[in-house]
Amino acid sequence: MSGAVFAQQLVNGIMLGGIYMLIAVAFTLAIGVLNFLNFSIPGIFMVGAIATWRALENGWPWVGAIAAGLLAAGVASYLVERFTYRWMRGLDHEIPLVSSLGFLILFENLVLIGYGSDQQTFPALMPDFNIRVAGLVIGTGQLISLVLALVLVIAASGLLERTRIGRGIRAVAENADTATILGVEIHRVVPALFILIGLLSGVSGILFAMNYLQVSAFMGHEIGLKGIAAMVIGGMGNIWGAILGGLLIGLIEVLSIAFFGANRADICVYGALLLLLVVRPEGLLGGSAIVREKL
Amino acid sequence: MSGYGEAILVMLAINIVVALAGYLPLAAGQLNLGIAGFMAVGGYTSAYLTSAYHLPMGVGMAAGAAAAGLLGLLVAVPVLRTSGIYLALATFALGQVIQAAFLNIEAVGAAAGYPVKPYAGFTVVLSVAFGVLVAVLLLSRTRFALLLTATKNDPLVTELFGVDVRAIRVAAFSLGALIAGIGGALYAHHYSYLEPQNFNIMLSVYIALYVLLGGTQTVAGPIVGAAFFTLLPELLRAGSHWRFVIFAVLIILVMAVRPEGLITGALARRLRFGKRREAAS
Amino acid sequence: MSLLALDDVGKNFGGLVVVKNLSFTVEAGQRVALIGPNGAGKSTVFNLITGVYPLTSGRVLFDGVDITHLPMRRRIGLGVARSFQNIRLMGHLSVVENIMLGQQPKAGGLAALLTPYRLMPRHRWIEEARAALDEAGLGAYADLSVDSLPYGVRKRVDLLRAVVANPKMLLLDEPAAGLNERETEDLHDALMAIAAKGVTLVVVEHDMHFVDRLCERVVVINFGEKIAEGTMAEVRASPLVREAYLGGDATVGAGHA
Amino acid sequence: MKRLGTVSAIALLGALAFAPAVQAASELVIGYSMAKTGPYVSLANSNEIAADMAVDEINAKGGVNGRKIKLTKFDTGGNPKDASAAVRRFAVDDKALAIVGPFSSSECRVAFPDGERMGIVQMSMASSAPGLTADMSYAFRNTVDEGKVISDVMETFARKKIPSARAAIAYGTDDAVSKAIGTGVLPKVFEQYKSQVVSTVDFSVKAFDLSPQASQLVQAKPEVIGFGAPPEMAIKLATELQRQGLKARMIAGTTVADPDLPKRMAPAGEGFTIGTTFFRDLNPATKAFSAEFEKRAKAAGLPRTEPSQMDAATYDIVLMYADALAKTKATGDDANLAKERTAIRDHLAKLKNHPMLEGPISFGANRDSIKPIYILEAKQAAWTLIDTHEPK
Repeated sequence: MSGAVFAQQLVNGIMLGGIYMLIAVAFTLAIGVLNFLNFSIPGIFMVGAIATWRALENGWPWVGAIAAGLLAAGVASYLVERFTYRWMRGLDHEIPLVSSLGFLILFENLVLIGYGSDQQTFPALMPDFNIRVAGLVIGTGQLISLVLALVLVIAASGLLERTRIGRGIRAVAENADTATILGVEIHRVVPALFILIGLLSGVSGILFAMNYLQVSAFMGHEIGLKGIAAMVIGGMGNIWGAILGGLLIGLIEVLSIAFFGANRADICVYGALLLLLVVRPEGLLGGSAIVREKL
Repeated sequence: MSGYGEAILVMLAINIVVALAGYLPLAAGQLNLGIAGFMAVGGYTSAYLTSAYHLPMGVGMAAGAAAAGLLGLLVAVPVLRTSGIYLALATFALGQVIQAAFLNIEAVGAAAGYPVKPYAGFTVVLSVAFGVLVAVLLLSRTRFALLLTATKNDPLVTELFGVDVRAIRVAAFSLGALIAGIGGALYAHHYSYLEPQNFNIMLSVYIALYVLLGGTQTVAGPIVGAAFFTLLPELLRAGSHWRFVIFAVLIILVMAVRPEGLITGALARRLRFGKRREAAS
Repeated sequence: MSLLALDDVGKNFGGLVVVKNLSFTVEAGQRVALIGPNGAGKSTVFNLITGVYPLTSGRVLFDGVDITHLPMRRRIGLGVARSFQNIRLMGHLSVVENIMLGQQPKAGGLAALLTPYRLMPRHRWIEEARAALDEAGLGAYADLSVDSLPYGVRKRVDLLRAVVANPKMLLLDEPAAGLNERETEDLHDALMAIAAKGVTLVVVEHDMHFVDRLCERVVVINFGEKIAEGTMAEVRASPLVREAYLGGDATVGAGHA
Repeated sequence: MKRLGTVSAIALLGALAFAPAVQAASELVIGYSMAKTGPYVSLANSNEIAADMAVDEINAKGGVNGRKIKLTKFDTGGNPKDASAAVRRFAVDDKALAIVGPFSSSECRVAFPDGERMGIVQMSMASSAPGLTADMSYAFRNTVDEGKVISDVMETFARKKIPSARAAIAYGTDDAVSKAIGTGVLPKVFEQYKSQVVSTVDFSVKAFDLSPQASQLVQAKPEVIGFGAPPEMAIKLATELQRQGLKARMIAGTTVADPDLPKRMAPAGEGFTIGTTFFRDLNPATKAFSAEFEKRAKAAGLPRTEPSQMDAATYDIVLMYADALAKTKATGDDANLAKERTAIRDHLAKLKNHPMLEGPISFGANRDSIKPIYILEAKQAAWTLIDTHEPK
């Protein structure tokens, strides 16, 4: 492989990582704060993109269509909170997972009925949505996703550090019961967090659609699975870990395709995940969160 | 019996077997999201041995079960140092790796799939599934089952009462993997064709759903869950497109009303106790 | 030789020193109380003895065996059992099944583990567990879910579960907490009966009246250090102990602390 | 209450298991295993319209052997296990004489052995994975060999002097048909037509990001890219190649034959050339079929109203069955069912250049059909016919 192609492949990997990041951040917020493996996230990702696509098809301007997509994603995520987490807080961690899967099936089949199994063409924002520098092609959508992911993460950490609701979220992450005793309004903090998760997933879905010019009912599957892998590799509950994990998964995937072929890529990506879980389960940036409980 | 009814009962039997495979680790509090991978190992092993070496189907199935169980043991020992969500994610990764690996093994057809010759008809599938069910039912009446529940309930206290919690977890996980191997072998020999694509993450997820929806506290739970997931879509067939939507809504509602599953230990105890009281009076 | 000996035991959590240079012994057949103000480290000492936490320094001997590094599940086999301050019964199991968790099937290994005992309603283990419940006056609750029981009953089941393990030494973490006068009296009688069978009792308890009546000897700790040891009367006289209990001379030994 | 629940559950199970479907004796029953829901819905749900059209036409002319034809349907959702259940229901409960479908190769793999055991003909309208019907006798496919199709495309290129000296191969690695095209068919065809293969890339058919593959292709600068994967992937690759700035003509077989494809991939797909088995503007018959199909698809509210090659294949399967029923004088009576099903099989296997909507159809050694191949090129967001290869 020549240097130029390798450089392009590195760019491809980092850009793909940019797509994985946001979804990994959404997963990590749900796990880190609520200990909830929220399987509806790939569905919300898809809902955001589909809603934007429908709005554009109906002749809405871009800004309005994106707003519609974000609104749909936020509402979808709020529904998930309302019908899964709120009723099951304090029970075994795998229980809300079941309902969140129920929502994934629900969202996908509603879209399937509405718009079929076909992948739909998403209109291009501009004819060539790419930056060409020194022989390299950089997808603007991916670049925006990458930058936006970083900005959103910095904003999210700021939100968690400085605002009242952020402090509430952190208190809930420490211990939901203690947080309630300390006067955190858990009935407001948790829905707010879900809406945040929904918006992150929605943004991710819309950027995905702008970048790959396609939407479909099952568009969240692959990216959701890779997002989970990215979250774990970075360290569950660690937002910066999700960023790092997203980049790493993107690079591993692209480089393993380039060097070993596509049929080895999944072995490399998920093999790395499995190995990490055996060797260092807390992830690259995760602290040792496994503390013996107190009697 | 009708042909359709037989087909549905076969599906139900295989689904019950794999639900039991998911139930054993879940009874000890571990979510296995790689059951499809263990099914694939069991199915492919049996298919390969019976096709390439012309071993009898029973031997093939036993070997498939053993291979899946052994793999479960190999994975469980390192991964079960941690617990909960990490195991779920490790099994998820493992399932993906196994699926991807079978896509690369040309000896069993890789992406093209692998035809399976010895045919396990209605009677064979139902008998094997019945055997597995009886074995798990017997197991559920032992001290081992008591320790599974205790491990899930409170691992620390269980350990303080002299139980090697990790050994219990490893045993539950490996036994589950072994049963998944049997399920995979039944699938292979009944449906006569294996494709790596069939053993995907969504299959694992659905199997976990059977158990969680049915309830993880008694053997009846996974059976009810498997029946719910097998029969309900058939009953909703008339609704065609909408059947999966209705199905999803039902999952959400059931979990909202009975978050510990349809069949809980307390319910089972109430039924049993009620019976005893009736008998006494 | 003492049944239990803590030898210069220390425990840190990160930078926080919870137990420091703690040494004391318990003789076989004794009834000993471990007392001290809230946060003194009493429960931590129990957790060190039972192996829930590893020691930072020092060692623990039980029945002549150094158990400092013994896995916690092995300790019950040597004869160490405990009850729990915040009652940790298995909510998914019935009362009789909770008692059966306490039973320690000695021989058989895998066979003991895999005997389908529940197919035999007259199985030895079930019989023994039911008999133990009947003896404790809890027979009526045997088949109920523990979650549905009143607090006092759950407390007794928790204790009984430790007793059926046939321990040489029973560690009781606040056994009287939350009980009314009548229940406390019953508990006293029950513990005296257990002690009469030769079981050594080590009790963490705030009810000094209860401690005074039950225990022959008291070890007082504060901030993880032993500050006094002896009979209740001796300890009560110690100025260090008075100071530890907020300088209030009336609190020590007079009713509920 | 509890007992009521148990009893009703058992009753329900019993009803599912033991209730045979009730049949009017005067009709000839054909089973239709359709993937109306699930992952193939967009390709497969329009097949039903074509099948109904064929049945309506036959019955309007008085049916077959004086009896009406009845199509009994089962939605498999594209799931192999359900395809197996469908065969059992048709063969045992519905006493069908033959089965239209199943749709996908995955379903065929499971359903064909079942049909073989039960002695009933099935004919797929879409499955084109290689070797699926080998070792069988009741398994038919109204689809053509991808090797023949792609070879025909290259023959057209050679005849029309379309540059194809530098070739590349791009294929899906985790799908049987795609992989067979990528590793078996394309290298052979390119060798045959003296095209040098300068690059081979593979991808997962579930992938959304084809940038690494496109980068490799860009570097190799091929003139044609032989493509083996479902239509969705063709759109993704064409879009990504355009993004990275490669202008090369993609060629493919019947796996990507979607009537809307040029529209969906425009402008990236300009010049995309495929071989297929149906073209709507071929002759008055295909035009009439397409017009009627469009009317029915609109009425049914389907998103796509133009018939696909699978729709045409489904239509022809029903007509071939009707012809076989007539020629074998099938009665559908219980006593002769097994004999009549086998007679249908033997009749179909001998079919030679039978005039159908798609053109003259024959069945080859493995009961896969042999029929004309139409070479279509994407021009200005529509397919245009550039060549026709009649079967030799």
